[in-house]
Amino acid sequence: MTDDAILLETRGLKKNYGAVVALRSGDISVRAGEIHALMGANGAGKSTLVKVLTGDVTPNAGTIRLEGREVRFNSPANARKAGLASVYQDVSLVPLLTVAQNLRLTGTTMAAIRPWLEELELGDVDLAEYARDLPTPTLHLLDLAQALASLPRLLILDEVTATLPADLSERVFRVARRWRDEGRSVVLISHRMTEVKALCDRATVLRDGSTVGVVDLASSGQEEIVSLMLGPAAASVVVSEGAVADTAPAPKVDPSPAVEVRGLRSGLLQDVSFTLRRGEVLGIVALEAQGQADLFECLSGNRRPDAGEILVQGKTRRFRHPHEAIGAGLVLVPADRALALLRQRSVLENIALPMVNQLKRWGLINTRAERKRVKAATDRLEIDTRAGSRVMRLSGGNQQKVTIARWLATGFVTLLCFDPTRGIDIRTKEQIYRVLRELAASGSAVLLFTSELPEIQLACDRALVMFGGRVVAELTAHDATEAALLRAAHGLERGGTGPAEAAS
Amino acid sequence: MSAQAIARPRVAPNVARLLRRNAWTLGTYGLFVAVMIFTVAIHPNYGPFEVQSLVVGALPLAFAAVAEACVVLGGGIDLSIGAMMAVANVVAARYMNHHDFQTAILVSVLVLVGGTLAGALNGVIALRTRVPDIVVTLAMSFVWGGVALLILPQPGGGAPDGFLALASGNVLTPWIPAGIVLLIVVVGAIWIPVKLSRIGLALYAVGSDRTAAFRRGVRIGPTRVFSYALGGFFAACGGLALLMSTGIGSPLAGTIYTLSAISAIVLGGVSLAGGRGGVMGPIIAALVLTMVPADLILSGTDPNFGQVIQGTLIVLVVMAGGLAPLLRSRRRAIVPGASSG
Amino acid sequence: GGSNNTGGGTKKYVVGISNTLTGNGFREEMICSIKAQAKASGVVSKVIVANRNTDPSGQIADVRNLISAGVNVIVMNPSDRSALDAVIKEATSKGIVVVTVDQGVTSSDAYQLYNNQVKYATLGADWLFKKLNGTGNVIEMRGINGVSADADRHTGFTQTLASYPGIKVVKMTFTNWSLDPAAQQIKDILGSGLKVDGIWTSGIDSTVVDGYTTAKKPYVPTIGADNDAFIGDLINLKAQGLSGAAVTNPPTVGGAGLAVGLDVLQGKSHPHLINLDPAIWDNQSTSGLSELQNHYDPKLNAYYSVTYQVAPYTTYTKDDLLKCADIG
Amino acid sequence: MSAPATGLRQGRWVAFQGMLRDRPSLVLVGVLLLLVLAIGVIRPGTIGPSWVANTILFAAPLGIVAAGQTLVMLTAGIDLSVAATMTAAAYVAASQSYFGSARAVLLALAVGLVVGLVNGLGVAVFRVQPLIMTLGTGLVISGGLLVYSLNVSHQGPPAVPDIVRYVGAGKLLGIVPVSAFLWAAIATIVIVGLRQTGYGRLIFAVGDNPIACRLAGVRAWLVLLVTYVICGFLSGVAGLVLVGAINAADLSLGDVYLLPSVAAVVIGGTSIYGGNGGYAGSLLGALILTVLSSVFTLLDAPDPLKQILYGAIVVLLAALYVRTTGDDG
Ligand SMILES: Nc1ncnc2c1ncn2[C@@H]1O[C@H](COP(=O)(O)OP(=O)(O)OP(=O)(O)O)[C@@H](O)[C@H]1O
Ligand SMILES: Nc1ncnc2c1ncn2[C@@H]1O[C@H](COP(=O)(O)OP(=O)(O)OP(=O)(O)O)[C@@H](O)[C@H]1O
Ligand SMILES: [Mg+2]
Ligand SMILES: [Mg+2]
Repeated sequence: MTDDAILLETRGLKKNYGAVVALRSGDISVRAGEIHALMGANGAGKSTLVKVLTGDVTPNAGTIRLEGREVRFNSPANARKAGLASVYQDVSLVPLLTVAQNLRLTGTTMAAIRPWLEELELGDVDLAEYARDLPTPTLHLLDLAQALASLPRLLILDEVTATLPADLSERVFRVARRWRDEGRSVVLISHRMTEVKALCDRATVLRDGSTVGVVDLASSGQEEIVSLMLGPAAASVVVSEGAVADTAPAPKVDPSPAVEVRGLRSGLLQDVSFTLRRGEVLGIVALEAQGQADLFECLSGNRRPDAGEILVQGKTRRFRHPHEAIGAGLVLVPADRALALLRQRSVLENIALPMVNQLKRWGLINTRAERKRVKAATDRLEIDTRAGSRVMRLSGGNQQKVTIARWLATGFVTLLCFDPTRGIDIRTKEQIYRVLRELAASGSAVLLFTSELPEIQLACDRALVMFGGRVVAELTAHDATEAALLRAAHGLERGGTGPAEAAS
Repeated sequence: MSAQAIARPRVAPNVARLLRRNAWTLGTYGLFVAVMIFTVAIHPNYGPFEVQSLVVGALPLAFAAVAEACVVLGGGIDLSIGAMMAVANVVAARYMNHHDFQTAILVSVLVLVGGTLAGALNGVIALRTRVPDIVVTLAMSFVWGGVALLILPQPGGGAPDGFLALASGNVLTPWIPAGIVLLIVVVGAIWIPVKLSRIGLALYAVGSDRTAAFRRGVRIGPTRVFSYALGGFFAACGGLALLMSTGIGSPLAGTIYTLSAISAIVLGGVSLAGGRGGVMGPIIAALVLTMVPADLILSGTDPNFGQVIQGTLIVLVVMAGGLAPLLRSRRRAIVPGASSG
Repeated sequence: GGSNNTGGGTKKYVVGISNTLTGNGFREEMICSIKAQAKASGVVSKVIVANRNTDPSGQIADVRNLISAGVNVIVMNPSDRSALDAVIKEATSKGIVVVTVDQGVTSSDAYQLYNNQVKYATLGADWLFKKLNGTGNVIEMRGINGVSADADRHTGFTQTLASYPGIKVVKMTFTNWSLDPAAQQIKDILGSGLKVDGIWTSGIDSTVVDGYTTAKKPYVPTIGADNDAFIGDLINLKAQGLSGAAVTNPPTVGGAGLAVGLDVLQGKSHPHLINLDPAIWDNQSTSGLSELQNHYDPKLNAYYSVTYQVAPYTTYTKDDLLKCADIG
Repeated sequence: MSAPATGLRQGRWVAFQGMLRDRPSLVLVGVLLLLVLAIGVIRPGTIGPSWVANTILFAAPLGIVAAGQTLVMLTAGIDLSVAATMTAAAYVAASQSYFGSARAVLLALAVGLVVGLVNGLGVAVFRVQPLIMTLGTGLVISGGLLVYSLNVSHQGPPAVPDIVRYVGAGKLLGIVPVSAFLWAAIATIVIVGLRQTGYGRLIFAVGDNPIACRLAGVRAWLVLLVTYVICGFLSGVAGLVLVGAINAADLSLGDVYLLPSVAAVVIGGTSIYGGNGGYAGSLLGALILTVLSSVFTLLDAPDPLKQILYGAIVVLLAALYVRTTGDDG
């Protein structure tokens, strides 16, 4: 296949923002009719490369050749005209316009996009809704459908699947394969090794803004890629998947319940009861919109439940404001970093935000102590703070890490994680699993909702499966195989362990 | 099935959503009706004469508000609207003086073109220098103010009666002041096509989220300049309206309208952050803002408390309008997918 | 129009006032004098005041609303010379008596009590230039650029200047008739070492004097308006070498205006144009000094104009003027 | 906006720029010196210790009110009632002096606090748009002040209390303005407070992303309330300093400070959309505006041209600021 026609080829693409070098020398060469993976740790420069390719930002140096002809796009629109369409990592629909209007902006006709909406099962999305009012996954899919409608020769997907539940990711992959079969090309960015290996032909690996190699995925093993991504030294640290749970230090320092939920009702939440003990990581598994989000809303104190009660260390609590939940030791890491971050402020201020409040410090802040705690947290998660003066300049993954680091620095009793590893590179994921285990070991309790089923066995002691707003199954980490979880999640496990048992 | 789930369960049928989205604007209409009823109540023989007074008084502010709305919707803000009105006003007054109707129309066409260019200039400067819009337009307000004084050092000039009648006359029946017709025709003729065309969409997009708009294929620069140009055009209309109501040109005319225009658009449901609102709300708000002091006169309230009452009214109104979102925003979900509302 | 008799008895007239500049002592005092005169006249049942910061177009609307409110007489400080002619005609055609005060209008339908602003300037300037024996550097501190009152005063000033070739205007500033700009300007000028022999102000006077006091600079001959603090300065700082003169610009012209308006309603006749020439009180001549002393009242606000009455029109008591009392 | 990027730049320039981006106030200082130089050129011999003293003395009220305005604008708000509050505080102080300085000053400050509290409640609790809320209170204050002036004045000779006079216009050793110390104190508290106190951090946070604040357990309404109260209080202080400097109060004394209070802040690099900026900039902004007006007093040119030039210069300076700091607004 080496003599396939080269569709796109770049040489020494460079982009720096002030002092920060986002992309040092991005070289990528995509053949016609292949799915090409773009891999690299958080902050490696993948998204920057995509932005440069599609004219979203202009490079400081380097050349782009499309079918041999040198091209330079001054806007994503022009790139689209030339056959390069991208779905960016951060949603790029105009929030205050309806979906239909967003489509009109790009000159996408209904006729052109209909089939793709069907294909992606967006058939019944209300196109008259404001983009702002739709959930991120939907927006990403709409973005994709719109990109497809322009029938690009090269389709670029920047961590689209990160926000998608498994079954929808599958749709995306199907489209990608179809694209390849039609002789078009796809560039896919994802931190999920499994999907990359399953889907892609070749991978270009970036490290610190430079292309460090191109691998043939069929013939090369995961270790090779990881060591390319992280550099040989770091790679050795990463243990092979599945090991964490076993290697973790024995938990259950103090098996007393941290949080008890009794007959909770709110939104899609029908009637949920369970107990979260100190020293354990409790996984929550569910398809989209089975009430898990509402559960976290209530636990984090952002909403008062319609019925039922929440007991924190034995005492019934009715939270009127997240402030009170945090006071009671319950802290939330949301999936959507946009909601959690102060875009214009520094990494330090973002991480220190809750401390400021928690410590009720209206006097002078002890900046040395603060810096120490923040540094400890950023180091523990290895956050790339080169552009740390403004969080919005961090890479997507690093931003995500900041939302977790915040609570590591502040401290808590119960950590509520709602899909915390979205868009986080393989190495950091391992670290996060590790951190969760260590937290549990040190007596904290962790409630972890994840859309990546393997994470359950990697990080959790038990898992609760929710369906239709109820807990329909409880499994130990050992039995929580993907298959088992999926069956339960689709509500197939009738008469399985009901709420009552789950709670015990 | 999870697709259904992702396409967030529909909260309300479209009618309800329409109401929800335009709640504020509708509120403004309601307020207008309420104030109108009150006015008629305290002044039973409310007639054509009073309607005319209302329109004459509101016309310049209405145009100013529309002008400001165009800029703010595009994500900018223009503190030089009033000063541009003054320039338009003095230019028109100076060159229409002692001329016939045709000349007056010609002059006003030129003035409108000039105003459009002036607005565009504001936009271009903001764009090229990358200085925050508020600073640029604040500075430009001095520039335009100076220009007005250069053209007409003190109040003077004039316009043919036929031209003045465009605002002060009436159409068909004395109940329909020419001014309101003029307002509706001009704003309608310009705004509706814009709103329907792609450029209008682009304007809202840029006001809402520049990065996203850029990725959707909107050309940010031209669009921003366009919104300022539009503002300039309506500011010029305001200047002409001033001439129509007063019959003279004054270098200081209009200066008081910048701030009231901004409060009018906020009352009229335009978000100062850009991208949300329209021009109808601001126009209605302008009418309301004109009726309040009028009612104070008609009801013969103790003048000393006039400002106090006016200020309190404004605040109370917005407070009432703010209560609904207050209740909603409490339920703002922070976990995506959580059913909110 | 038409008079309503809600007041009953002899109190049968409703008075409307239109003013377009708030937070301005001159204007507030003007309104008070109208109220006081209404009370004193005993024939007024109600005073309706349209008082807000606005422009001619806004004032037109206000006057129309006063017409709607059914007033019998309108006293207004016109915000423009010709812009209000139409609405004035509107009012008079409805049988309402319209009196413009302080500034003039081109309309022939209104009765006008006109503070002759040209004369205001010439009187002061002439005194100043004479005091300087026709030679020296003077500063002209004007009001608001683009306002006709200011333009008229400038005209008067330049007219006088023409006949004093030896006088040089080394600086012209616009105080906008507010204190802070004036204070800063005088600070800057004194700091710049500019040689100044005399100052003509359009009314922000004591602030300028104060600038000299704080800068510990020897006073120069200064012209101001009949503002209380300035009058006080002329009297009290004479010993320290302050020479100067106050030119009257009575805000009480408002009260006079109402008096005229009521007379007309009651069938007495008045000329349509009543030109109130200002007087000048200097602190050098004994006559001027005594005038100053007669009018000075240490209890008043710095910029309260001390021309309490406009003879022969106003009949209220000084106390009513100060209290700004409504007809009770 | 991050959409179109800026193109090629040489390394050294980038480094220099990086330095300036971290200390944007350096640029403002440069601008300030530029203007002072201009005065030196227009009228040689003007610049001297006493000139500096006087400039600071007249910049102080603006600087102090700009401090409050900065805090409010950092929370993505704006306070249009500051000018009216200054006037009210000044007028109350002058008219109450007859009953003793202490009472006069306390009442004046109380005015500021009350206004701030009302604004705060409106914005923080009832969620009224700051612009409208403060516009309304502004009207209420001026109206109320008029009523007050008619009823309370003439009780005794109006005079600026000596202490106020001393703070506003007094000079230590005949040269160092007393108000400079007050201003310096306030500046220090505000600058350090913004950087080093939890409350300061929260001001930025609330201005940047209220939802994130809620998520982090911050009660945004409390922060807003406090901020508007502080702004009202500082306006009151500014009013006192002003009336001290002018030595007379009228019903419109502070009005001229409305636009400058906002201008100083935005020129100082604080975003009107909140979350980004600081007081150091506003402080320099206040000085720049004051010196600029001096320049135009001393400059001999027709007033219209002066106005045009004024606008042009402001744009140019701001553009220079943006270029050098490379900070796109
Ligand atoms: N606007 C910006 N200003 C400054 N630095 C930036 C900006 N955008 C990106 N960077 C920096 O460039 C580097 C690469 O960012 P990029 O988003 O390309 O990483 P990425 O490979 O996409 O990471 P992730 O997998 O987390 O999305 C990061 O260190 C980031 O901090
Ligand atoms: N509209 C006007 N027409 C004529 N003269 C005016 C006008 N406005 C102000 N003046 C003159 O300016 C002088 C001072 O200016 P200003 O308008 O501030 O009056 P004031 O008495 O100082 O009021 P305040 O107490 O608010 O300062 C007044 O004494 C008056 O002579
Ligand atoms: Mg990325
Ligand atoms: Mg004054």
